[in-house]
Amino acid sequence: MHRSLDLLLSALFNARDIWRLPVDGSLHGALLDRHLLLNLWIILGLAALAHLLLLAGVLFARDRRAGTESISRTVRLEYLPLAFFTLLFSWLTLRAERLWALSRYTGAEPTALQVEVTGMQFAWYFRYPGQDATFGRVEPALLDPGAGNPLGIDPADSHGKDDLVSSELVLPAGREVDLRLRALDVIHGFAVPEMRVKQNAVPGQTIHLHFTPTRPGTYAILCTQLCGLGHYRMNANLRVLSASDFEHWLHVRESRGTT
Amino acid sequence: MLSTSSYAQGCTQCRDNAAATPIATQHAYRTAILLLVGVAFGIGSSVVLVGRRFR
Amino acid sequence: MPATYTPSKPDLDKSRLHDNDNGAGRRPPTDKRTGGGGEGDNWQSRPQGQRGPRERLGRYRMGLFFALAGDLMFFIAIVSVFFVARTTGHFDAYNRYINEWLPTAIPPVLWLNTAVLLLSSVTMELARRRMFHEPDVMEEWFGLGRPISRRSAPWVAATLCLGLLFLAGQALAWKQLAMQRVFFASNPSSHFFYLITYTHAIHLFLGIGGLMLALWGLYASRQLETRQILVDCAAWYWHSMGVFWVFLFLLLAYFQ
Amino acid sequence: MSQSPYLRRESAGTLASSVRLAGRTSPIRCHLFTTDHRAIGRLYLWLALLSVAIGTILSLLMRLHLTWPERVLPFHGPVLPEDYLALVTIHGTLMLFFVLTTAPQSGFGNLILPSQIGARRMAFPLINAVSFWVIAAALVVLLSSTFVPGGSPISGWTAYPPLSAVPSAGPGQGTGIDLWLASIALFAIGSTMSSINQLVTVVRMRCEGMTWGRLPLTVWAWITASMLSILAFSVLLAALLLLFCDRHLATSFYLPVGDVVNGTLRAAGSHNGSPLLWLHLFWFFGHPEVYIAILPGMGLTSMILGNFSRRRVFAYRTMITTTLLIGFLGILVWGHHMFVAGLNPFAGTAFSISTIAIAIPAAAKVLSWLATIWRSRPSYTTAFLFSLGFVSLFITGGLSGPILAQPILDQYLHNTFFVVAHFHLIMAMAGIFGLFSATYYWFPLLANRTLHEGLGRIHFVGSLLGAYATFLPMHLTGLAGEPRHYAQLTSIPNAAGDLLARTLPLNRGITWAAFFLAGTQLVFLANLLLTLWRGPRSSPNPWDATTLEWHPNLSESDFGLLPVVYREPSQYAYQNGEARALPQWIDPALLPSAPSTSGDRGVS
Repeated sequence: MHRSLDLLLSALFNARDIWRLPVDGSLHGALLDRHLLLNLWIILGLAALAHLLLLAGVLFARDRRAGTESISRTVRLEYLPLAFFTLLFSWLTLRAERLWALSRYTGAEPTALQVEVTGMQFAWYFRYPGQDATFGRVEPALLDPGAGNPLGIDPADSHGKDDLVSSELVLPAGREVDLRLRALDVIHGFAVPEMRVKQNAVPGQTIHLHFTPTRPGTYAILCTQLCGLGHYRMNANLRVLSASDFEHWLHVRESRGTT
Repeated sequence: MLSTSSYAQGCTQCRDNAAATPIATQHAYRTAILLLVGVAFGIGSSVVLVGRRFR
Repeated sequence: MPATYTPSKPDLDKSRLHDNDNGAGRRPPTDKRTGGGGEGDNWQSRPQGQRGPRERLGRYRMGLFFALAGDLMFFIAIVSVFFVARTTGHFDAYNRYINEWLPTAIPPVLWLNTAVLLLSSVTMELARRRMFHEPDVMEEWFGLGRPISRRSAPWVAATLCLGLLFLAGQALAWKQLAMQRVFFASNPSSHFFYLITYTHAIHLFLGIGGLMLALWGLYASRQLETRQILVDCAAWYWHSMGVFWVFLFLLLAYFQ
Repeated sequence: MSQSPYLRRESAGTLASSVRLAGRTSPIRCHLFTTDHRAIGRLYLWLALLSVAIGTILSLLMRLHLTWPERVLPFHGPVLPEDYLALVTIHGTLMLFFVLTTAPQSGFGNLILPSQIGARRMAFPLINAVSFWVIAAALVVLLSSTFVPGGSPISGWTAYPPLSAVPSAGPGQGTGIDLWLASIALFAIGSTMSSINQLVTVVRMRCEGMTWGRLPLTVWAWITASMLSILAFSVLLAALLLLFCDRHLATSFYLPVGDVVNGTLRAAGSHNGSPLLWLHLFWFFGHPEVYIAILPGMGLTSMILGNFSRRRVFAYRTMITTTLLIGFLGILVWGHHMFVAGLNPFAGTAFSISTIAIAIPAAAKVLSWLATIWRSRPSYTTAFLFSLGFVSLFITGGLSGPILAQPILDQYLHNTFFVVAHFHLIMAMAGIFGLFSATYYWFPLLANRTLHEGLGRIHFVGSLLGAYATFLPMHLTGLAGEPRHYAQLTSIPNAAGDLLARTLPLNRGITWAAFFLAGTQLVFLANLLLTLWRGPRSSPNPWDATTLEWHPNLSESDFGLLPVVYREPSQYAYQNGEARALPQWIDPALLPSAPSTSGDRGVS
C-alpha cells in the first residue's frame, strides 16, 4: 500500500513542470516536495469533484421536492463527507507535522557548518567564524559599511579578527549548515526557494535554521518580508560547491583576509 | 574538512536558543495568548448566552 | 403565477398594532401587570422591542455592555503585552542576559485614589438606585414633581466630584513620578505604568463627560426613561471603569 | 397580486422619516445627515464603491509596473519602488477595510438587517450615523496620506514594525504612516460602534415570532461578524496605540535593543521590545477580520441558493452552528500567519491544528450549498449566478487554505504569490461575488428598480473568467517562487533575476487578465447607471423571496404595523412539481389548503 503510494507519488514528480516548482537542491526538499505535490493533487481533485457536483446539480434537473431533507440524507450528504474530510485533513496534518518536527523541533548536528546571516536594508551579509570557530562580538554602534565593517564587528574582540564576511553564501554540498539569522533594522525574510527554506530574520532575535544542500549550483536568496523600498532587489547568491571546492574557497578567502 | 569550524556549535547554539526564547518569555507568551483567547472566548460565549436569554 | 401569497386585509389586521409607548405617558412607567391574561398581555411573550417602558433602557444598557466588552479586550491586549514585556530580555554584546525591567514604584497616593474611585462607585450606585425607586417613579407619574431627579442629582454630582478628585490624584502621582525622573520613556515598566494610567484616565474623562451629560439630562429631559438611561448607563460605565482600575492597579502594584 | 403601493411609498416613507428626524426638507439633511438606516446603508455602499474603484485602479497600476516597469505613466513619470509599495499599501487597506468590511457588514447590514428581523430601525440610529461619518473620515484621512511629504506609507496593510515604527525606514514612513494609523484607528472605532449597534438590534429588536432558529442565515452571519468586530478591533486599537507610542513617545514596545535603521541607532541602551508582539496583536485582529469580510457573503449565498432553488437551505441548523463555529475558531488561528516569523516551532504545530480544524465547518457549508442546489431546477437569475460563483471561488480559494496551514509547506509558500492567489480568491473575489450577488438581489430594495439581467449575465461570466484567469496562475508563479511585494521582476541581479524572470511570461498573462477582469466591471457600472437612470420598476417581491425584507408593508411599519413571523425562511409548499414560496410573514391560518406546511421543519 505504502509502496504503491510512493510509486504513484514519484510518477507525479514529473509533474513538477506543471506546478512550476524550481529544482530542489536540499536534503529535506524531496520529502517536502512530495508532500506538497500530494497536497496539490488532492486539492485539485477535490476542487474538480466539487465543481463537477456543482455543475451536475445545476444542469441535471429533478423534482424540487426531492431536495428536502431527512435525517438519513443529512447524514449521507453532510456528516459522512465531513468525517471523510476530517480524516483526510488529519492525515495530511500528521504527515506535515512529522516533516515540520524533523526540520524545526531539533537543532543542527554538532558537526554542522556555522554561518551567520545578517539582513539589513537592502542586503544580506554572511559571516563565517574563521579558524577559531567562534564569531566575534558585534556592536550596533560600530556599524560602518563605508569602512568595510557592515556588521559592526568589534575590533577589540580577538574572535572577530578571522571572521569572514561575504556577500554571497557559499556552502559545501552534502554538509549540514546551521544558519543564525539576524536582522539589523527591520524584519527581513530569508528565503531560498531551491533549498525549500524560509525564515524571517527578526531584529533583536537570533533564529537558527538548518538544512543540507545536496546539489552544487548557484541559487537565489531572496527577501520575502516587505522591508522597504529596496525590498525587491534585496537578494544574494547561494553557491553550493563540492566539498573540496568549498575548502579551497574558504582557504582563499581566509588568506586574503589575513594578508 | 570538518575541522575548520565544527567546534563553534556546542555552546553558541544553546545560548542563541536561549536568547531567542528564554523559558520565562515562552511562559509569558503562553500566559498572554491564553489571556487574550480566554477573554475573547468568554465574551463570545456570554454574547451567545445573552442571546439565549432574549428569545 | 401566484407563487407568493400576498397578505390580504385580514392578514394585515392580524398583525398587532405597535404601541408607540416610550414610557412617557399613558401607562405607568413601571409595569404592574402580571401577564397570563388576555391577548398580548403576557409581558415576556411579547415581541422584542415592544416590552414596554424598560425596553429602551435595556437596549441602551446592552449596547453599553457590548461596548465595555470591546473595551475589556482593549485593556486585555495591553495587559497581555505587559506580561510578555515584563519577562523579555536580550543578550548584550558581552553575552550577558539583560532584562531591563525595573519595577516602577507605585506612588502611595494611588491607594488613596483607588479608595476615592471605589467610593465614587458607591455614590454612583446610590444615584442609579434612586432612579428606579418605585414610589418616586409613581409620584412623578402622578404629576407630583420630579422627586427622582431631585434625589439622584446630588449623588451624581458627588460622583463627578470624586471622579475629578481621582483624576487630580492621578495627576499628582504622575507629577511625583516625574520628580523621581521616571517618565513614559524611561523603562519598559514605566511605559506600562504610564500607558495603563493614561488610557484609564482617558476612559475616566469620557466617564466624566457621561456624568455631566447625565446631570444635565436630569434637569433638562422631561422623559423619565431618558433620564434613567443616562444615569444607568453612566453608572454601569463608571462601575466598569472602577473594576478595570482595580484590576489594572493590582497588576501594577503586585505583578510588575 | 394586485399592484402594491409598497415600492413607490418606500422612498416616500424613508423621506418622511428623515424629515421627521431632521426637521427640515433640505436634501443634504435627508440623504447625508440622516439617521435612517437605509440611507446610511446606501451611503456605506457609495463609500465602498468609491473605494473599490480606487483600489482596482491602484491594483492595475501595480500589475502594470510589475510586468512593464520601464513604462512611464502619463502625468506621473517613472514609478519608483516606493510608489509601488505605496500602491500595495493603499490597495490593501482600501480593499480590506473600506470595501470588504464596510460594504457587506455595514452597507448591506444597514440596508437589510433591520428589515430581515422585522425591526423598524436600528437600535441606535444616531450612533449609526456617527459611525458612518467616522468611517468616512477614516477614508479621507487614508487618502490624504498620498499628499503629504514622503507620500503614502510603504509597509503594507499589515504595517510590521520596525519598518512602520521608525520614520527613517523609508519614504512614507513619516507623516504618511501617521495618517495611516489615524485612519485605521478611526475605522476601528467606527466599526466597533456599528457592530454594537447591529448586535443590539438583532438581540432586542426582532419582531414577534422571529426566534433565533428562524433568523435568516444572513443575520446569523452579520451578528457573528459583529461579535468578531467587537473583539478584534479593540485589540487592533491597542496595537495601534502602542505603535503610536513607539513612533512619537520614545517607547519601545515593538523595537528591540540596538536597532539600526538607515544608519541611525534607535532605542539605544535600555529598551527591549519585540516586533513579534505587533504580529501577535495584529493577527489576533487580522484573522477574524478576514471572517468579518467573508461571513456575510456566506450567509447571503446560503439564502440565495435556497431561494432560487425553491428549497429549504440544506441542514439549516448545521449552517447556523458552522457560522458560529467559524467565528469562534477564527479567534484561535492567528498564528498561522507567523509560522516562519520566529515563533516557537511548537506554537506552529498548535496553530496549524486549529487552522486545519476550521476547514471542517467551512467544508460543511460547501456540502450544504451543494446539497441545496442539487438537481433542483433553479432559476438562473444574476444573483443566483453570482452566488454559484461565490461557491466556486470559495471552494477553489479555500482548498489552498489547508496547504498553507501546514507549517512545513508554508515554509516554502509563505509570502509567495501562492498566498496572494489564495486570499484573493477566497476573500477578495468570493467577497466581491457575494457583494455583487447582494447588489443584484437587493437592488429592488435599494432603488425600486431591477438591474438588467442580460448585462448582469455578461458581467457574471466576464467576472468569473477574469477572476480565475487572474488568480489561478498566481498559484503557479507562487510555486515557482515569486515573492509578494516585489516592485518589479526584471533587471534584478544575481540568481534571483533568473528565478523571477521565469515567472514573467505568466505574469504578463495575469496582468492582461487583471485588465480584462477590471474592464468587465465597466459592464456593471453601465448596468448600474442605466438602471438608476431608466431601469424598469421592480415588482414588490420580484424573486418570490421568503425573508422579511420583502414584506410588502414593511416600510410602512414606520407608521404602526410590525410583521409577525410564523416559520423559518426558505419554506416552500410543493404542488404538482411547482414550488410555492411560504414567506415568513404569512399566517398559516390564511394559507389555502396547505396540508403539510406548518412547523419549522418544512415539508418532510
